[in-house]
Amino acid sequence: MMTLAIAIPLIAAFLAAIRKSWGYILYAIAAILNFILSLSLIGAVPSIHALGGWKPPFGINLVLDNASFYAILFINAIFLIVAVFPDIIGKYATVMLVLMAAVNGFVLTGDLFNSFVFMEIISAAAVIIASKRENYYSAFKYLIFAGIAGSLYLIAVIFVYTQTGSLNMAQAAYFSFSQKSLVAITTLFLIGLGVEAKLFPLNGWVMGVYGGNDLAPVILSTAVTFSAMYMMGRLMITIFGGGVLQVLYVLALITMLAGELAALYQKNLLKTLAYSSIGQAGLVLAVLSKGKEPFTSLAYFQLMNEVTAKLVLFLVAGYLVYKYTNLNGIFKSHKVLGTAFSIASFSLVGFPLFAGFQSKLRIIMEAFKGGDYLLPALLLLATLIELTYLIRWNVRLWFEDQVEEGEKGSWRHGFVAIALAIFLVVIFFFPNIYLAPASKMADAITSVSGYINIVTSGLGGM
Amino acid sequence: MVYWISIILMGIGIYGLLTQKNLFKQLISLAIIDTAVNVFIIAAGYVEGGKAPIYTKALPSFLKGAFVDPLPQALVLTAIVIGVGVLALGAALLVRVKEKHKNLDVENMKGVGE
Amino acid sequence: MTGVYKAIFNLAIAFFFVLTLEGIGRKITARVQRRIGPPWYQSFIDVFKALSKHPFSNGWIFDFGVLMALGGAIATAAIVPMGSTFWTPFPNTDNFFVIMYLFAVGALGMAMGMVGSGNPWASIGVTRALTQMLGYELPYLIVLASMMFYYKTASIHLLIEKQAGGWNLLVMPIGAIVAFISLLGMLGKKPFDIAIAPAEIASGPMVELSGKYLGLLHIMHVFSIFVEITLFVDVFLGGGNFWWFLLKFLIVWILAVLISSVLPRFRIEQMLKFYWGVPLGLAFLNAFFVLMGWTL
Amino acid sequence: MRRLYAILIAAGFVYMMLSFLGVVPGYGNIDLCSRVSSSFLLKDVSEQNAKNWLMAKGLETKSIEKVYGEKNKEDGCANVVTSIVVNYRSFDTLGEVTVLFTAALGVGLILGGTRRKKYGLLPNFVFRESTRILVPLIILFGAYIFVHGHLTPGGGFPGGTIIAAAALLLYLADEEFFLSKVSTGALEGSMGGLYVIAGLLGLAIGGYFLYNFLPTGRVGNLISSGIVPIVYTFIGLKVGAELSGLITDLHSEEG
Amino acid sequence: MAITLISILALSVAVYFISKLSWKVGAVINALAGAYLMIYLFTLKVGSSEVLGTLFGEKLLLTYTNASFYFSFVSMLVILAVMVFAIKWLDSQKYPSAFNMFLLMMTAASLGVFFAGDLLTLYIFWEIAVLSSMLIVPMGKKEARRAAIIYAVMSATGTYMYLYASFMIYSRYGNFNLAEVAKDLANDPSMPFKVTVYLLLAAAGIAKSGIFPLHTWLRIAHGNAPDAFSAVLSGQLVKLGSYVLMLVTAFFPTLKMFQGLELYSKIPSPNYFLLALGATSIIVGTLMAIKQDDMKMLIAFSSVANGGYILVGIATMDAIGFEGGILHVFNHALAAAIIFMAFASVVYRTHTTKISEMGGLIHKMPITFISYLFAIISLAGIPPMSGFISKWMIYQALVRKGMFVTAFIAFFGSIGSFLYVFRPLAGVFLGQLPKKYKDVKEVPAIMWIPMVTLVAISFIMGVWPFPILKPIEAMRADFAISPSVKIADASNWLVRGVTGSWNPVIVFNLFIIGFAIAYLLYTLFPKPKKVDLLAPHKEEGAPINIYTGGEYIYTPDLYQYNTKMYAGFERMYEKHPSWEKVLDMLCKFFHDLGQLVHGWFFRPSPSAYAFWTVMTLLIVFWVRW
Repeated sequence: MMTLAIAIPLIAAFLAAIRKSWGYILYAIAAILNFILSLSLIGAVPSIHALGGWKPPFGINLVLDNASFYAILFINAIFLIVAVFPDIIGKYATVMLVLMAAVNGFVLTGDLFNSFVFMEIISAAAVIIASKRENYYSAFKYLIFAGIAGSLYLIAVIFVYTQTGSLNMAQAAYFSFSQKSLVAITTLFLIGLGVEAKLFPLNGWVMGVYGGNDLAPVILSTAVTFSAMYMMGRLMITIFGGGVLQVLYVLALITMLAGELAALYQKNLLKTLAYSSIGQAGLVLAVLSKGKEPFTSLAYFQLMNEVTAKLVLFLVAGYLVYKYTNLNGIFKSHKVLGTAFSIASFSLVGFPLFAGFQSKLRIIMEAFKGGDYLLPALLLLATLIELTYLIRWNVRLWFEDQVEEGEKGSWRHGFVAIALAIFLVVIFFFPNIYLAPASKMADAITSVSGYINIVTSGLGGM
Repeated sequence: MVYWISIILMGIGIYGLLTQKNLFKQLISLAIIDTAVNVFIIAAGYVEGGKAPIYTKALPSFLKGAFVDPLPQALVLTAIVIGVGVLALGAALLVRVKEKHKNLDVENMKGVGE
Repeated sequence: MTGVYKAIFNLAIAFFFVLTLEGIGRKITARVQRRIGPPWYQSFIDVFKALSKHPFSNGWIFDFGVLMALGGAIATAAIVPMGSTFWTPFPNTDNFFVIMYLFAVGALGMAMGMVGSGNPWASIGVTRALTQMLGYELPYLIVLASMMFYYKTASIHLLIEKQAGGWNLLVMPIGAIVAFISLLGMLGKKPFDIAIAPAEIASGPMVELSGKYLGLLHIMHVFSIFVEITLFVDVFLGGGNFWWFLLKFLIVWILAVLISSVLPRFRIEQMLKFYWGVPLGLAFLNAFFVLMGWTL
Repeated sequence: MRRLYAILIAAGFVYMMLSFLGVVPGYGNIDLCSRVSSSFLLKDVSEQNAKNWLMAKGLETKSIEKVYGEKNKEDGCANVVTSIVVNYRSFDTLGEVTVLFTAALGVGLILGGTRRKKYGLLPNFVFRESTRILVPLIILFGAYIFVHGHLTPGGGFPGGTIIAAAALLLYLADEEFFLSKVSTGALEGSMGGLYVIAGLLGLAIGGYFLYNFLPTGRVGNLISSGIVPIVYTFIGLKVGAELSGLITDLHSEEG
Repeated sequence: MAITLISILALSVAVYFISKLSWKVGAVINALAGAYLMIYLFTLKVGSSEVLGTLFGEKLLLTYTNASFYFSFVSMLVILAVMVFAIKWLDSQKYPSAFNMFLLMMTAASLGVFFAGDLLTLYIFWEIAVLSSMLIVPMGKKEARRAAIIYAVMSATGTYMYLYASFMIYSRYGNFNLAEVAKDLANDPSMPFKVTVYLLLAAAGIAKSGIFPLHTWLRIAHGNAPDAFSAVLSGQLVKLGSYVLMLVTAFFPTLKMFQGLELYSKIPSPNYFLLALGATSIIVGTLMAIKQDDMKMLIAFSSVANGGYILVGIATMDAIGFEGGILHVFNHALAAAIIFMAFASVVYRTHTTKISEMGGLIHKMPITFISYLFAIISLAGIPPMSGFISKWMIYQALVRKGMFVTAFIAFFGSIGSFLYVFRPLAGVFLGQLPKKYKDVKEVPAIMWIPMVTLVAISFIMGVWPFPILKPIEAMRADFAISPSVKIADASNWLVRGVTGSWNPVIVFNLFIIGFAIAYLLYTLFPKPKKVDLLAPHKEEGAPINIYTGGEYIYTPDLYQYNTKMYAGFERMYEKHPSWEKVLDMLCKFFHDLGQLVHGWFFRPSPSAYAFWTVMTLLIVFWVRW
């Protein structure tokens, strides 16, 4: 059943290749079907699907445990939300379909080489999406980055193959690598995944791609980042047992600060938000790289909060940046968009009454309990810098005297943005909406034996 | 031995990426790195004195050291096609970049702000 | 009720005694400048002549200011004890800070009234007076604070009793000197009469006063002189019974007049630099000694 | 100065990779039995006990096993690489096909044009005439390659590229030649769709996506190993159509 | 308590939509809500506590102590006055509905802060207060945008230090509750932990009440915020900072905590550090206030100075000093509120805040002038008004402790306040009335009634201070400050200090008698002839344009003396080191750091990216191999 999550968008993509005009309708149908399918999968959570009938270590298998279930649920929800905006998608519907299939595949697959293939599809599709609105040069830079990362990832997969004898993740998880090989493999995987997860020195492309057009940030910074973080957790914690977590921790902290500082310097709204998403990714990675139980669930909780807030921010920013040249006081004629934007930015900063508060304070509390005095200090410093530029933008968008005449806003953007914003406020009052799935995800990722049992018990059927 | 070749090829690819000013040359050095990796994959699957893993009338049955490891070859097939795909995309983008920024040299490309 | 009688007696003494002293002061400056000078009762003549004339008034704030000034001065003069506990009208409320700041009400009232008159000379005079207050007030308060720390009390009549053993002048000589210098500032006599400065700003705040207002302000001036010198006498010279008090009052006044008739006028910055230089340094020195307990 | 740094860094990278090599077993002396591909070669994947294989414990190794000419083995392809590519790990190939599909789609979106770009250089006479003779042969050879994918080396991808080479030849030979994007798109889309539908059929019939539901026949025959040849033809045509579409885009300019 | 707070927060959102229809109705609802809250304060029983909810498994506690009653009463007084004031004032504003909403939200949040029983609830309500006030500030003048950002960042620095400290406490003792934390801190062995926690918690107070290192936002925020809101900002919001400072120095047993660290006259060194900061902010506030030409910035700096007084009062660790500090909260809140409301009405009419452009408004706006006069008497600490009592108490504490340097600074502050308080009085209200303000009318009744009521309250408290001293005495008993001597002796009208006592009623009566005698003398002698500053004499028939001093003036505006009033004094500290420049340099540093990071790591050329990828690979390899 879970393969349908990949098959449906693929068929839709091929059909769309036949008739270009059907593109958007097919995308909408595929998104709805996929979302319903992922909802219906809740029954079959701990199960695997051996493709082509071949048992896991030989054939490729899809693993559906708590982690991947909630991941695809969240990702398909994002695709569904993006489906509401035909004007943003335009003629990129087929590419979006392929991206949806690839992201679902990337999350579900239990095979290392297969994850490499899906990662390549994601980066190819992302390059095309990034090239929207003549953003070719940044798309090309992203292609170069993804190319290098892909080859390093492939070398790492081959290293694993030569060691374990098969490409299966469960086998790699069970296999006890020698110290030297573990170092080699995890370093290469870290760099391979680092580009997609916007790790510090590898995130040069983010400014160009996210800042370049209005579709790329909405889909890339939310769905693709989520899958990259999921995969980082899966690889670094479940399979290779935290070989490189300390290094990841240091790099993630630098990412957090660098992202925030660079955002402070930016003049363009989209570019500022792009850098702030680097900062946020740095925070999530830093907390994820702790590896232990309370932190991983908090990392995913923060990731979910951040992705929802980012979705709203990029929707509003993408819509406005390409409608007006001078943005001063533009929220006066787009009140609904403005309120949604402000609520999302306050949630990012972590003011009470908004979702970010719940996750950031829990992170600080757990960090203190774990005896780590550095992370809260850097987190608060980063939040302070983030507060500066977000408040600067909010004040500029709300209170500066309007330069351009504001036309009537599109109801779609307004409705979705304000719905998500209210959802953020609801999460503040009932954090378990996000916290329960996050902790289930974290359990599934941190328990290596659980993962292996799912794969081995799944064999029972054959 | 073949490992050495692939690694040196990778080194050349990286050197190319680092020094080349022209974008197309960078794309080519990326392709070099891809081929280097493919060579590496094939080398990982080589069995001393093994033949191509195809059953024919002359080689009907499985012998201990007869065949080379078929799995890396399957993987390399996919890796090559991925390399082609990425290369095609890169080329297309560069056509557009040349159009928009008038030349492909990194230093003096017009219209590339901060 | 005896407090109110004492208060009225205070005011009477303040009025008559200080006016005669002012006359004597004029006589002394004249003698210093080798001329005869007006008769000793000249000040009385000035006051009564001024009060009888028809004045001009510049709106209700001008009148209110003058009244508030005089009211404040009268209130302060009424509280201040004259030399001994017997002559303290309200024993349990003659705290030093209360007197100092009640005095400020008068000053503020006068300032407000004079600026209300709209004449720029008056405003310049008032700002100078306020800056001057900043100058002389601080060393004075430091000395007084250290004295309060030493004697553990701020009410004037208790201070007088505590000085039975030895005058404060001898117990804290440095403090006394500083207090005397700031007394000169307070009196607004010659070296520090920057605010009134007849040559430069046409007698400063007084420029708009004519007739009755001039008289009233003169009376206010008299009361404030009485308050300032009584404070100095009570706190530093031990007060003593009524006649002793008047004698000491006279001596301090003559000393001040002699100094003022000789020295030229300070400029504003000079005055501030002067006050915040030596007197403030001495005041802190005195506070240090008191803290160390090395008083004589 | 930049070059010196670049050389230094490249040398550092090479040194690092070499030190990583210590991890990989020596060139050539690989013990196939410790690897999954031994059972691919022996085509006895279903018999293997997957659980203890996962635990890397029991590796039953057979010394000699006659494969060629055997009737309905687990997987009928003589060419073991093709059996891995299309049967055992066909999901990879599905991913692979999507990559190429995205690349072609991307180039179409980026360079999409409706008119042929004229370079104005007339190919010489010999070239023009010989292409008219060669093109059918090339296409035939391409078709042969992907039809015999499961017997001879090469398969859908090389076959498709050969067909695309034919298309390129036509482009070079004749200024006016212009493949309409609609046709290549339709072919490409339908072939891809058929491939996925074959997978879904496998899911419907065999319970597993991309399950080989047709009989595998005798190893070595043309009609053997179930849906593998069919899938390879789909892939061959799809890749041919895609790459020619790609070439068309590269030769096209705005309308 | 919890239900009221949450319902008021909800009401604030509702008010936004109501005032969308008509902002007048919204403003009236605000005022009613304010009144309800004021009455609600008195109905609450001291000592009752409620659970607001649970967060991360910790109960959020709301306790109602004497301190919360006193601080909430003071805040509600100011906010209620401003809300009534705003009913008419809002018609001159661009964003009336947002103003109403955020004002009510801020009220609820600040009450929440005062009711908070544990560190976390305090943080939550504190952040809501910061958030809502931050969104009102930019509604003012052009410069207000930058002001809002600076305000947000500075209070955020303070708040995040507070958060860091509260989580340090939580990870060490396991709970946030203020009472238990106080006990645990008292007998906690490690001194460095206690000192860091103490200073970090105090940082929030320092940032909010504008004490020295973090005071620059006060000038810009007050100077440019919408006028009525700067009354709330300096009257009420600054008191949040003082509340936290009081919590940290008085509620936590600092004497027991810092046993060995007695620095000078039994004041532990961290407290002395805070006291020193308070003293510096008095000096900075006074000196800068004297220089200002914009009247609102002038009073903003006076808030810095008075914030310094409050901190000095609290940090002297002395019963009378503590009471002085807390009473000064009340006095400064009222005085600042009245002054800002007076300025708001002046700006409402003349649309400018520069002193040099105004003058002679007393003839046109007498009531505003009277309320301003009484407010500055209280602010400068002159006897008949309540300002004097609190300053007198602080002096008593300083004298008892023999801290002469701080005493000097306090005296300098109070005399300096005569100067800067007098500057707007002379510049704005007295002197010549410029032509363009000829037709300026008095502010409508709804605007001067709150001013006059506040003046009345402050005046009564000045003469009969015992009703306001009662809750402060109760609060002092709660915290058991060291020498528990009886200060407010209501029976025989005495305010007892260290160095003797004084009787406010007698002082007031004396002043009245003095005034009466003066008036008697005034009436005895011949009636004066009214001479208007400029207008010719109508009664005399022939137009004699007699100007005072008999001069005939052609251009009266030139004779208004309100620019560079204390030039002599200002020249003395011309080249003073400005702390704002230091903070601007700090921002510039972060800005350049961002530029460096952007320039270095996100450079547009792909070879840079390849360089960085390989470099990370090599570094990770070198570290791990």
